[in-house]
Parts: sequence; C-alpha cells; structure tokens
Amino acid sequence: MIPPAAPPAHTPASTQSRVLAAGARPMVEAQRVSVRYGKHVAVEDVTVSIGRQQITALVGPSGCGKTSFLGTLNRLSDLIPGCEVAGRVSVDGEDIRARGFDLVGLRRRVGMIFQKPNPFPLSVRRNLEFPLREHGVRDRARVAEVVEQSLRNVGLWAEVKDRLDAPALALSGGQQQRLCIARALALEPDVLLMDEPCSALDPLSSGVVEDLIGQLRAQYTVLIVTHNLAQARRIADNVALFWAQGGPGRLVEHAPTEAFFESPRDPLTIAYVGGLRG
Amino acid sequence: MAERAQPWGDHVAAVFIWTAAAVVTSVFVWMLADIVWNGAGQISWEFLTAPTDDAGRAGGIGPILVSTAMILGVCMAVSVPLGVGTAVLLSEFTGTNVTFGRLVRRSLDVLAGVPSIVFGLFGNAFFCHVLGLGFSILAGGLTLACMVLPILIRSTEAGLRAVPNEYRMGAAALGISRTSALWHVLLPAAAPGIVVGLVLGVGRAIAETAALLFTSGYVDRMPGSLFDSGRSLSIHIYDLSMNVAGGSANAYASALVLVALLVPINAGISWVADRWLHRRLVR
Amino acid sequence: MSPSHRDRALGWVLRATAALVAAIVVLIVAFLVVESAGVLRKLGPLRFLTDPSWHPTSGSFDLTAMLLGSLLVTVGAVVLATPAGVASALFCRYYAPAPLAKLYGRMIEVLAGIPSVIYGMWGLMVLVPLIGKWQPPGPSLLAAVLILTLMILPTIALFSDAALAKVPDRYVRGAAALGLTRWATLRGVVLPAARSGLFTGVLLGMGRAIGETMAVLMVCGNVVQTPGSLFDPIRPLTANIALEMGYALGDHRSALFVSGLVLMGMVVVLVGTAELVSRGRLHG
Amino acid sequence: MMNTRHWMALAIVAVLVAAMVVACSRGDSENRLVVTGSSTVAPLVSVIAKRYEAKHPGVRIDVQMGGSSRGLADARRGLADIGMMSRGLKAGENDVEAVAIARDGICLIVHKDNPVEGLTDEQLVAIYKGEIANWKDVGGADAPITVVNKAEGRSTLELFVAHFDLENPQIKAHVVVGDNEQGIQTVAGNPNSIGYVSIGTAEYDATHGVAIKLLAVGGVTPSVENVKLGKFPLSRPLNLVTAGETTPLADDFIAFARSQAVHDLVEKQYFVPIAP
Repeated sequence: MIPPAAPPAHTPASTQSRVLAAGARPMVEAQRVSVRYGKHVAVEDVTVSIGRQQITALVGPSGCGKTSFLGTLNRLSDLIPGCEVAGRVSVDGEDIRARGFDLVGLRRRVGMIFQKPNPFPLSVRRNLEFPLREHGVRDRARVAEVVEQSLRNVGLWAEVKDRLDAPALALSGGQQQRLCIARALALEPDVLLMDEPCSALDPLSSGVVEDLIGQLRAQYTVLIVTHNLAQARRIADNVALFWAQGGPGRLVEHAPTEAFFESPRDPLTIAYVGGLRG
Repeated sequence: MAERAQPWGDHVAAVFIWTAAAVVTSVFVWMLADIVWNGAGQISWEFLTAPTDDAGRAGGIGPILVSTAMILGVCMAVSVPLGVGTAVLLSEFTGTNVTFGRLVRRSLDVLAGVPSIVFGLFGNAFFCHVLGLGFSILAGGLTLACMVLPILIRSTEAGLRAVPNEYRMGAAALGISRTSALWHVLLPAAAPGIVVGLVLGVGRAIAETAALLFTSGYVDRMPGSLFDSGRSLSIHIYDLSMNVAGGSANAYASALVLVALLVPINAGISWVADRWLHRRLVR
Repeated sequence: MSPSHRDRALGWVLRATAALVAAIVVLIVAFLVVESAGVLRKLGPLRFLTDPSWHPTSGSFDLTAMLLGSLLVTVGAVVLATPAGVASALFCRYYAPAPLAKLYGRMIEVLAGIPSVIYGMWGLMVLVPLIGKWQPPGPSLLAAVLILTLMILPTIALFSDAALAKVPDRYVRGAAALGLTRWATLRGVVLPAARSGLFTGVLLGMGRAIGETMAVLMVCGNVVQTPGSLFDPIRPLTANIALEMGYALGDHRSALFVSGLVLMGMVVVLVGTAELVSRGRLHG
Repeated sequence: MMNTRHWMALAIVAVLVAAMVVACSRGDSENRLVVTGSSTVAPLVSVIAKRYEAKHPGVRIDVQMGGSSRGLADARRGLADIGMMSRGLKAGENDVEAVAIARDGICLIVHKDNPVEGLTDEQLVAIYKGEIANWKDVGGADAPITVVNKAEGRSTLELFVAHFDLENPQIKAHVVVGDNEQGIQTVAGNPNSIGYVSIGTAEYDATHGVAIKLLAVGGVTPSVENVKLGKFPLSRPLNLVTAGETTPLADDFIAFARSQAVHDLVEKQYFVPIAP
C-alpha cells in the first residue's frame, strides 16, 4: 500500500484558513489522497478543501499529478487500468469512495472537461440530448429548452442554432470545447473539473473559453488544471500549487490568488511565481 | 566482378517477378473466363428461380438459392450477437478480468485455424446427433456460425479499439452508463469494423462447402422450414461437377452465380476499409 | 433498473457470451476426443500408424499413407506458392506501375475470396483432363498440388504485402543512396526486414493447405496409397473424412474422428508457431 | 450481489431454454418421412416420393444418400424413418425388417469410345488386381487402364468383390469414388477408365447421352431384361428397411413403393419391378 508519508513541509491546514472562511462547509474535500499506477506513485498525501462557488486553479509543472488528482474527484480514475487511489474524498460532505456509492449520480454532480475537446461523433443536438435522456430528462419540450439554454450559456447558440443537426466533429476546436462545456452544464452539476481546457485551442478560441470559465464562478465550484499562471491569475479565486521533486507529486501551497502571487510562503511557490515575474 | 554480377541479378529478379505476376494473372483470367464462358449461357431468370430437376442437370437453382440464404441467415443471426458481444467484452470489459479475456482470445486463435472439415465433423456429431437436429439448415447454419465467429470478433474488436478513448472518458464523466455509451457512441463509431467483419463472415460462409456436407445435407428441394435439409450453392456446385454426369453446364452456371455474389462482397470490403482508413486519417 | 445495475447485467451477459464462444473450442475438442475415444481405446493409437492399410470395414486403420498425402500436397503447394506469392507482393510494391499494382492487388483479393469448391471444379474440369492427356490417369498428387498452390497463393501474397508495407521507407532510400540496385536492396534489406511477416504468411498458407478439403477431394483421385510419382493419385486426411463420413459407422466413424483430431493438432501447432513468429519471438 | 446472481441465472436459463426449444421443436413429424441410404436406391425412391407427395398433399419426404450401411444405421438409430439398402440383409441384421421394392444388377462400365466390348471374369480380376495394366492386353488400344473403385462401406463394392472372389485390399485402384453417379462421371471423363456401378443408373445415364458403355459380365449383356430373367449374375434386391415400431405413414409409403402404381417409375429408372 501507500507508505506512510513524511510530514509535509507545509501542512495544508496552515493554508486552509486563508482559503476557506471559518465555519464554511467545503464543496470538495480531499484527505491524504494518494494515486498510484502500478508501482509508480503519481500523487501522495494531498489534503485540501475547496470552497463553494469558487474557481480554484491547480498549477505546477508537468507530471506533478494535477490531472491524476482531478481524476479522483469524480472517480474517473476507476477506469484507468492499474490505477489505485487511497485516502478520503468527499463531495458536499459525502464520502464518494464509499462502497456502492452511486457513480452515475456523482458524475452528474461533478462534471468534467478534458484537455482535448471530446464531443461524441453525433450531431450537435444529440451531443446534448443524449446525456440528458440518460439522466431521465425525457420530456421533449424540456430537453429542447435545456439544449438551447446550455448553448446560450456557453455563447454557442448564435453560432450553431442553424446547424444543430450537423456533426459536432465539424465544429472548430474552440466551438467543440464550448459544446463540451455546454454538455456538462446541461446536467446542472455542482462541481466542474477542467483539465487544461484551453491548452489544445488556438489563442483566440482559448480566450473565448477562458472568458466563459470566468462567468461560471457565480454558479459552480470549478477546479481547473492549467499550466498558464497568467490564466490562473486572471480567473481563479484560489490557486493550489502541486510539485513533484524526483518523487510523487504533493500539494505545496493553497492560497487565495492574490496571496499566492503577492505573498507566497513556500520557497517552491516563490521560485515558481518568481519565474512568472521574471 | 561484383559490380558486373549485380545488374545481371537485378535483371533476372525483375524477369522472374514479372513472369510470376503474369502467370498468376493468366491463370486467374483463364479460370474466370472459363467459368464465365461456360456458365453465362445458362443464366436466366428462369435458371435462378426454377426448381432443380434431374439431379441438377436440368431446371434451375431456385431452392438452392433459398437454402443458401436460409443457412446464411441462421449463421448470421447466431454469430453476430455472439461475436459483437464477445468483441465488446474483449475490448471494453477485459480490464476487470484479464485471465478470462486471455482464455477467450486463445480459444479464438485456435478456432480460426480449425479446418472446415473438422467443423463439419463437430457439427455432425453435436448439432445433428446430440441436439437431434438431423441434417438441417439449422444445423448447417449453426456450424457455420462457429466458423465465422473468429472473423467477426476480430474485426469488431479492431473497430472498437480504433474508437478514441476520449469518447469513453467523456461518456463516463457525464455519468452515462457503459451500456448506453456502448449502444449510442462506441458501437456506432466502430460500425465500419463491424461491417467489414460481417461482410468477411458472409463471404466465408457463402463459400463454405466441407462444413455443410454433413450438417445441412444435400436435399435439393425447396426447404419448408429450418429443420429441413437444404443444399447450399457451393454443395450444389460440388455435387454437379463431381457426382452428376452431364451436370457440368449447370455446375459452371452455379459457379458463375456464386462468383457473382462474392466479387461485390470482396469489393465492398475494400471500399469500406478504405473509407474507414480515410476517415480516420482525416480526423 | 438503475444504470449501474444495467451495466453489471450487461457485463454478465457479455461474459456469458464470451464463455459460450470459448466453449465452442472446448466442445469441438471434446467431441473429437469423445468420438475417437472408442476406437482409440479399443485399438490403441499405434494401430493407426502400423496397420497394413486403410480398410476400416475389414479392421485396418492405417493413416500413414493419408498423412503422407496431406504432407506431400501441403509441402508441394507451399514450395510453389511461396516464391510466387512473395513475388506477387514484390511486384505490387516495387515493380509494377501504380495503376497496374492496384489492379493486381484487387485481383489477388478476389482470388483470396473465391470458394474452394470453384477451384476444385475448375481443377476437375480443366486441369485434371489436361494432366490425364499427358500422364494418365489425371487425378493426381500434381493436380492437388497445383490447385492448392493457386488457393494459398493469395494468402501468402496478402501477408507478404502487409509485411513489406511495414518496412520503413528510409531503409529503401538508404540502400538506394548507397547505389545498390533494386534487387540487391530487396534481397539485402527489405526481405530480411520483412522476414517474420513473410514467414507468418507462409505458415498460415500452410495451415490453409493442410485443412483444405473440397478442392483437393475433387482432383486428387482419392486412392489411399503412397504415391510413386507426381502423377499417382493420393488421398489426404481431409478428403478421407469428406469421402467416408457420409456412411461411416462404428469404429470406422470413430477412426474418421481420429483423423480430425490429428488434423486439428497439426493446425494448432502451425497457428501457434505463426503467432510466435509474428510476435517476433521466433525467426524463420 | 443478489442482482448479479439473479442476472447470471437468467442468462443461463435463457441459453438452456433456447437450446431446448431448438432441440424439441422438430415437431410435425406426423407428415414427415426421412429416408436415407444407398445411392443406388435413392433416385428411385425420390421419384416415388414425389408421386406420393402429389397424392397426399402436406406430406414431405426427404431423401438423402450415403450408402447402404448408413441407411441401415440411420434406421436402427431412428435418425431415419426408412433406410435404403442395395443389398439383402446379412446374418445378424434381422433386427430390422427389409422390404424389396425392385431388383438391380451391377455392371462394368467403360468410356463410350473404348473398343473393348466385353471381358472375361479372369481378365476383370486381373485388371482390378493390377496384373493387367494396359488395354492392349485385353484387345483394346495401347493405353494404360485407369481402375475406378468404390469407397469402403458401399454395398456395390461388397457385392462386386464377393462375386469375383476378390478382397478389397487386393484391388489396385487409381480413383476411388463414392456414389454411382460419381463413378459414372469419372469414367465418362476419362477414356481409359473402367468402373462398376448399378445397372439402373448406368443405363439411365447411357441413354441420356452420357459417354459410357456397359460391358458384358461372364458373357451376359447387362440389361434390365437379363436381370428380370434372372440371367445376370451380379444382381441384388433394392430394399427399404425399418427398425422397431413404424409410423402409419412409413407403412403406407412402403406399401405404395411396392405397388403396381409405381412400376412405371421403377422401369424408367432401369430397375426391375418386384412382382406383387
């Protein structure tokens, strides 16, 4: 199993007070979460609390386990052969790693956007309808309404309303990614996980998607993995830095965006953010 | 020395290779021309629909075509669900049970190599005798189903493996059950692979003779039900050319019909496979 | 039913399907063994090799002549079809102009799909009389070898073509840059690089040749004997089953299942070897 | 867990039910007859069956070939309602009931263009033993003889070797055939071959333009007439056999096959009708 971890240099508890108001119930909570693929330990001993209706950016160099960590929050890691998770993860106070937990319900409440846009090889309309129907929304008028509303929410309605029955794969990359976001939003999730949603897009589309994410703040709890510190600074309420130094990735610092960039505490954060400044 | 020998070797090789290609082509043309030349004269609507007469020397191949279609129907009705199901298990579900997957795969490899006459022996012993089906279209179709399963499974599995993993992840992240994801996304995306398998399977089944000899029998009358014996087109050709003196004209005509059925099937496979490849490259 | 229950149900249904498919192989082997058990237990396996002849109704069960027949036909066909098949693939890839290569490739595909009974019919009606005029009686080892050559040639050609396609272009360009002639490049670089693919094709062709029944049955004469020349008729194991299964009873029927078992064993060994070769664990 | 087991059980039951339905649904056997066996008798029974079906709509009679031994075995095992045999019953076969529906002979055939008209028994035996290998030794052209033999288990073969006092292992054949038609097809396709088949089949084919010729055996011309007169040495009964309880339909069909009503069919197939 996962070897007992050495006490981290900065216990997240020390940062928690900075992120979460006292007494506030966190939306997502991870306690001593580790992820391993066979013998390779990707993430070790991550403890973090994510507040409601906030955007939290997970930053850090490649291969430090951000994506692996994200995968534990909707248990998509279950699908990866050989992937083992340890620790406790709760969403809205419920232990999602409990035996027999309703996975379908979890994934409806915790949506996910991938690095590479992945609409199904169906029409634009079917891409939205299919998950809705799957979750029991069958009334035609209601489905049509949600489809339109979701597309409007991501600013895609004007662009695709005349070709709802065209294949989704014929859309541009940025449009595809917004379609994926609309698809996730149509299910009215509480949490949205985003795994570098802009990195596969051209700068223009990237800007459009980034603006969209900024607008989600009020309604959703968003966790976004990004390599782009400037982007994190523009859109995030809080920033969490992951770091892997020769071993498994760990959470180094978790702080409100302003504090993270202006008064970082950990030397690694100072160096990392300093790189941005420099 | 060497410098002089090499171009000489080059010429010999070129001559050999061109000759080999020419010989293969001419034998192919010879065979096909022979069949068309001797068979085309008999072909008519009458021939395709009329019942056989005088052990096949006279009359047409109506009942034979019906029997062939029925055998094919049974074969596909049984093998397609089994084949697609197994392929789905192998490519989508084996993560959970590796040993079982390996076991199934091994047995498929063996199944693919079993000579068709051995399928015939097995079909005769199992379907005809043990299950009491006797010589019947059902027994023949089931035997063929065993035979085409590996073909079907292999190409369906290849089709499923070619489906990008993002679709699976995306569906799971949306809380879509595996069943629905399979039905609405993965299987449609794997359709070209399934079609190629289906067409290859039909091609193999329609061409088969040895496995049917002792399972579906060779009664050349219009079958009344699946429990009747029925003679397939390939067995008809065998019987006419081997066992019926004076049957060669109709043997050629039946062979022409069989080839005419198979050539579009082969062309269809190439077409689907090409288009599929093209689509995957474009994407 | 909730989605996760549906998934679990589907999982079990699929597992049952796959188990059924796997069971077919077990069933085939089981039936061959059970049906041959009678005569094997009664006479012992050795009798199939040491009896004076194959006259099952008089109690002689010698399979060696037919084993030899199967072997000779297969070896003959492979010896002829391998150079022709590899040459076909080379022709397509390196010698023919593009349109011709495409046409030739299509022709090979069509040849691969032609049913064995049509090869057999053509052999019976065209080839056998031709041989009969030259060296009677006509139905012979030679006829069987020629027809089988035609049948396995497409298999070998298609596999060789696939193997050649996998040889990286840079090898060929590199060799050309050294000033090697086309044949020297092919012989020295391309063919060795494609070796395991070619070998797999030959092994699979061999499997097809051993297992082929109808085409051989129609042209080989079906006399159980050790042939003295290419023009003597023979009877391979497959033809024996097809010929006698219709009316065989008791020990005789059992003995035919024994030949089925032998055939299956030979093919399994071939397929296994082919698999090892294609995975690169063995080299031809 | 309950659910998993439940589904697994359901799947197994479904497979079993399907198998049982398949195995049991061969119903409707009231109006069906399966007749298997001798390829000599099969063409005759086929035409008789056609006439019987025409008279009794709704009845279906399937005729399959496979040799006399198979006819006997299928009848014994219940795979066939009636077996066809082109020989009499041997000792040890009295568990079945045989009813003769016609008589037939076995004759030697050669290609139509072969100048040889007849062979003595000794010549024939020598040819089949491989001692005479060229037609010129028996008054024909200078060409090697292609000996066509029947496959093991065929009653035509049994009768042939018994009559000429041969043992099958002594025969040096060049081609081995199964059905009568296969033998005729082989001989018709090879000018230097010799084979033996049912007189009925041979005469039927010879008069229908197939390139074969019937040879005299022991000086007696092979013809239906000579079989009828009992002159032809190599003759045999064509039997329908049944084992155990028979259905009324089978009994009725056998009676029909023996009756005057089908004598024209028997003669058309070049067999000799049994006097009622």
